[in-house]
Amino acid sequence: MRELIEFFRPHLLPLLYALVIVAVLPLIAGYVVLVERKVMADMQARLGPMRVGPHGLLQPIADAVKLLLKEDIIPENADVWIFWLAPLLSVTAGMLALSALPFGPAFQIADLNIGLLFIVGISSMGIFGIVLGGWASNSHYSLLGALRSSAQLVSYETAAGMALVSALLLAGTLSMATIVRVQEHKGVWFVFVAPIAFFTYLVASIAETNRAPFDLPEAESELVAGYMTEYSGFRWALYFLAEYTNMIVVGSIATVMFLGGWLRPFPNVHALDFFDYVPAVLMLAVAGYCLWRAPKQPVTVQKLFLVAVAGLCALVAAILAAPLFGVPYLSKAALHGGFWFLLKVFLYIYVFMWLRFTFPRYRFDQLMRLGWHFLIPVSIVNVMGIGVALVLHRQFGWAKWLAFLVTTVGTLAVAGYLAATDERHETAMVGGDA
Amino acid sequence: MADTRTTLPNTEMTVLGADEIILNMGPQHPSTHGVLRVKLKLDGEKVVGSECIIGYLHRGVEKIAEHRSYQQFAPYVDRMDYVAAVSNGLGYCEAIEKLLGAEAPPRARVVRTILTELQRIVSHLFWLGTHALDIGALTPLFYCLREREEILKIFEKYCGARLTTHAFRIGGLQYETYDGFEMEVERFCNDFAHKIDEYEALLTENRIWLGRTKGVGVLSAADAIAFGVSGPVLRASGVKWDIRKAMPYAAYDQYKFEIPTGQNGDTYDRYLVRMEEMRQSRLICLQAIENIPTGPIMARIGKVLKPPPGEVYHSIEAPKGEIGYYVVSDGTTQPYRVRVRPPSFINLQAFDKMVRGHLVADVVAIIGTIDIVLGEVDR
Amino acid sequence: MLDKVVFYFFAGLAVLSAILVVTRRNVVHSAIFLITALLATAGIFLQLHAEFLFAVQIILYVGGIMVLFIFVIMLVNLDVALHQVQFNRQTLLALLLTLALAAQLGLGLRLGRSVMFAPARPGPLEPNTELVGRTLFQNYMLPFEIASILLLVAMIGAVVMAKKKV
Amino acid sequence: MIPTSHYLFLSLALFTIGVIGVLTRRNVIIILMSIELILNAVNINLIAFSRMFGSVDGQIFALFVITDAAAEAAVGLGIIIAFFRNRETVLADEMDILKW
Repeated sequence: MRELIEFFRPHLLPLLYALVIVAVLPLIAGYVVLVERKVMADMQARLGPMRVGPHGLLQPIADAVKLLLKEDIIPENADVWIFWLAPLLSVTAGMLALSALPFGPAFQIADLNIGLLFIVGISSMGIFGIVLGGWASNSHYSLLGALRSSAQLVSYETAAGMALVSALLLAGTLSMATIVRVQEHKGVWFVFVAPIAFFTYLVASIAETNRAPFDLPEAESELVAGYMTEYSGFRWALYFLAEYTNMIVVGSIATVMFLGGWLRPFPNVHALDFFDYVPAVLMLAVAGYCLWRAPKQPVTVQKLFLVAVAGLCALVAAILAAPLFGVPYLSKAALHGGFWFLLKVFLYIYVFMWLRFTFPRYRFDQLMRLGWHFLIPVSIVNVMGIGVALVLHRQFGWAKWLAFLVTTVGTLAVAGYLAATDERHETAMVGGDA
Repeated sequence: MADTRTTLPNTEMTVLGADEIILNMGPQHPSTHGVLRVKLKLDGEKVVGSECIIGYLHRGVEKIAEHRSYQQFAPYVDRMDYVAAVSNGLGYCEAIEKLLGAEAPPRARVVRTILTELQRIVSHLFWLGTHALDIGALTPLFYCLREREEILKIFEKYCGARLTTHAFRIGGLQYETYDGFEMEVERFCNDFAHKIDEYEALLTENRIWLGRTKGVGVLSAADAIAFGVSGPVLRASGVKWDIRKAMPYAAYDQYKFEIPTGQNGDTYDRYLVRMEEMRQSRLICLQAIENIPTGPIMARIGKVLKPPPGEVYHSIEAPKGEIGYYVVSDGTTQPYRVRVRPPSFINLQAFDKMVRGHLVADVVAIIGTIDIVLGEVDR
Repeated sequence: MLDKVVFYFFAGLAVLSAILVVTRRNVVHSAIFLITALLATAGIFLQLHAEFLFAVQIILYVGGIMVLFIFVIMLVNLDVALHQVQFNRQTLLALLLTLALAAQLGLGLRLGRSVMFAPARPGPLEPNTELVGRTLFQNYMLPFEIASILLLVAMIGAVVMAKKKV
Repeated sequence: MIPTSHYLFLSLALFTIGVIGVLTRRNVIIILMSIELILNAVNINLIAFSRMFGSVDGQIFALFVITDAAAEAAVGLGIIIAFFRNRETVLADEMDILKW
């Protein structure tokens, strides 16, 4: 027995983290859905969910309960076994990928030395969940959706991978935590060094998570719900969870690789140390807003609930502020790191939402053309450009900013050329029979 | 596959090549705008043939007319194109007036014009929202419905109904305009100018929108005329034909407006034409409310309508195209036969021509761009 | 201790799913078990401290090749294949011969145990990724380039094969 | 520590199963998958030896084997698709002439 305890001792903290992630993730995903609906409503001149709890704050929980209680339908000619397995695969892939991500300097399940490769590999397994689910449903719409999505994921994985390679060249390591430390050490987020790589990854990650304007696998006006058409109830919820987990994963990858992970803006400039107050002040502001809204709620319970939310926010603010006043046991790096990390991830996801409600949807051939004719060449050129910049800097002693400016401009020129030829190609296609 | 099979008429859809499948869209499909059923013959994702199967919403409107008096049938026409009920009503009322040899008084004609043009804006707004939604843009729908709501409020204040308004009566209007009618219409028209710019900012220059609509569903002018399509679909193909100008009815001869036309006859041109039509409708409304003549709102036609035996065809420019009523009277209180020429039904015939060679994703764009209402197609 | 648990778990999983791969009637099921077998092998790579190979196995084999397999399985019609005879006529003979071959190889392993039963020693293989990179781009540069040409040829070949009738 | 021979026996088992699959199944896709199994068995061997001799060369060879597997799968599946298009079957014993 003692041996067993000794054996597990070093794994205790990671296990705890894993438990926290598995327990909290569905909740976070639910609230991301709520935020998405609220953002959508705001952009579309509506209010969004308002009924369950004040300002719809309990909507995710109500949704979850509804989904759990729904009848579980399995189509008659479905391959039951695979129909069962597919959503689980999707969720597992998403959650496993989270295990190698550093949410803060202290909060990471495992700092693998092949961290990035692991995450990319594991999240690519999410394809199976989609493809097998679409196939097992035994429906034309599902199968078409599944085939589309697998083709899409495979195509855009290349571009995303190339964009990440650019950042890898700069960091010189695959370990996620070390990549952030390199950015801290160099005093610059990689998005400023390799902006094209960042935007390539942004586009590719939208495509990889099947979000609009690349949401063809689940294009509701064409394929009803794509691979999820035949799913209902809890299994459907699992697919949804997987989708939002994947969003969090790609957001985290982008944050780590390009946006400085858990670092606050300008971590090395002491003149800007007032940024350390931002987390606490921000949470206090949210608490204040809740208190301000509380008396305007129609029902007493809702008033109390909003006050409770305000209290929670204030508590978080207090915890975030504590290290600044020298309270022991609360490490500033860990707490603020987590805050900044999540803030960046959610900003990234906000961009996803913003794009979703602004743009129409691509057609499948256009999507493929964008991926293969534009993104992949640009990302390959970008990798070479970064390599050239590094050589110029290290071997020829160019100033860093000059080297990267030159290569970025060069890559932009190539991108512009590609876009121009693509447009010509497109107009030529229209004339003939596409 | 340059196969001879692909050029066979639709009835040969059962003859399939090695890579061809039949995909059945509808009648329960989110973007067939009701209960249209489309059978598509696909080569991969490419459409090589199509067949529209209609009739799921058939209610026998034309037959009902034979058992109702002329006034009693008027509300039924609202239920054909329920997105543009006012226009349907106008066509019917004017057809019967023509049969009777009566004419609505000037005030009624101007109010009719205003309401019909507002209805055109409503119909186009609804089209824009759903069409954009089909192509994947979620947001315009809500903007469009927001403005549509304003007009529906005007309708509601005027006649008590929002959708199936039954706003007009044979011989003129049943209701006087309410106090502040002119003001509200004017305020709407003034606000609406910016709103159209807002929609255009979202879509017109958008690369994805251009990619999805340009060159999709091309209908040449010759084809358009051959199929007998009308309305914006016809005008987008470059044919400058609008019944409001060609055979003016109501009070259209008094107002200045342009007929927008396109050149390529593709989905994008139809989009532009409809956007411009909304602007023109707005201008017509503004001109009309400036000077609404006073006077009676009903012609003297009596309570019981007994038109002399004979037949009449009258058509107007509804939002979706030419809506025509062919009415035969045998001298009794009930029509002997009413035949409706619904624009959606005729326009839908061009669907197969427009859809061939395109991808499945374009099918929904093309269904949207024809702007069908199944209530009208099936009647 | 942990090492052993991990190894025997993955080894058992690999063998079990490998058996299922060759015995399932439904090709999709076979493919899923092949994925399991490949993942189990990846686990064994990890247990052998070949982290880079582990990642490559997952990204390339599972995320690439198997997706291709499943794609093709879905393109070719399955329903007919389900009702056909799955094993060919030489099954019995093939089984006998293969088992004989396996027995020979096993005997060979058994006889060579003096060398082979030596436990794997923790050699100077860390940091694994860096070492693989250095060796690959220094000692094996030419094979690497040849492999890339092989991939190019395969790509062209696959495109030509899968293209429709010209 | 686990003796190297255990890896070799595991590899032998996978190899044998793969060979049985190749020799007995009629479905070409499953035959291809069995070949993947065989290649995989080889990889286990290579990496086990790489560990035993403390040299990374074995892992490099495993990399090449994976490259080869990718190439083989791409071409093999391309052939299957082309074949299926012409004959509407995926059974190996019906592929009995060289050209059609």
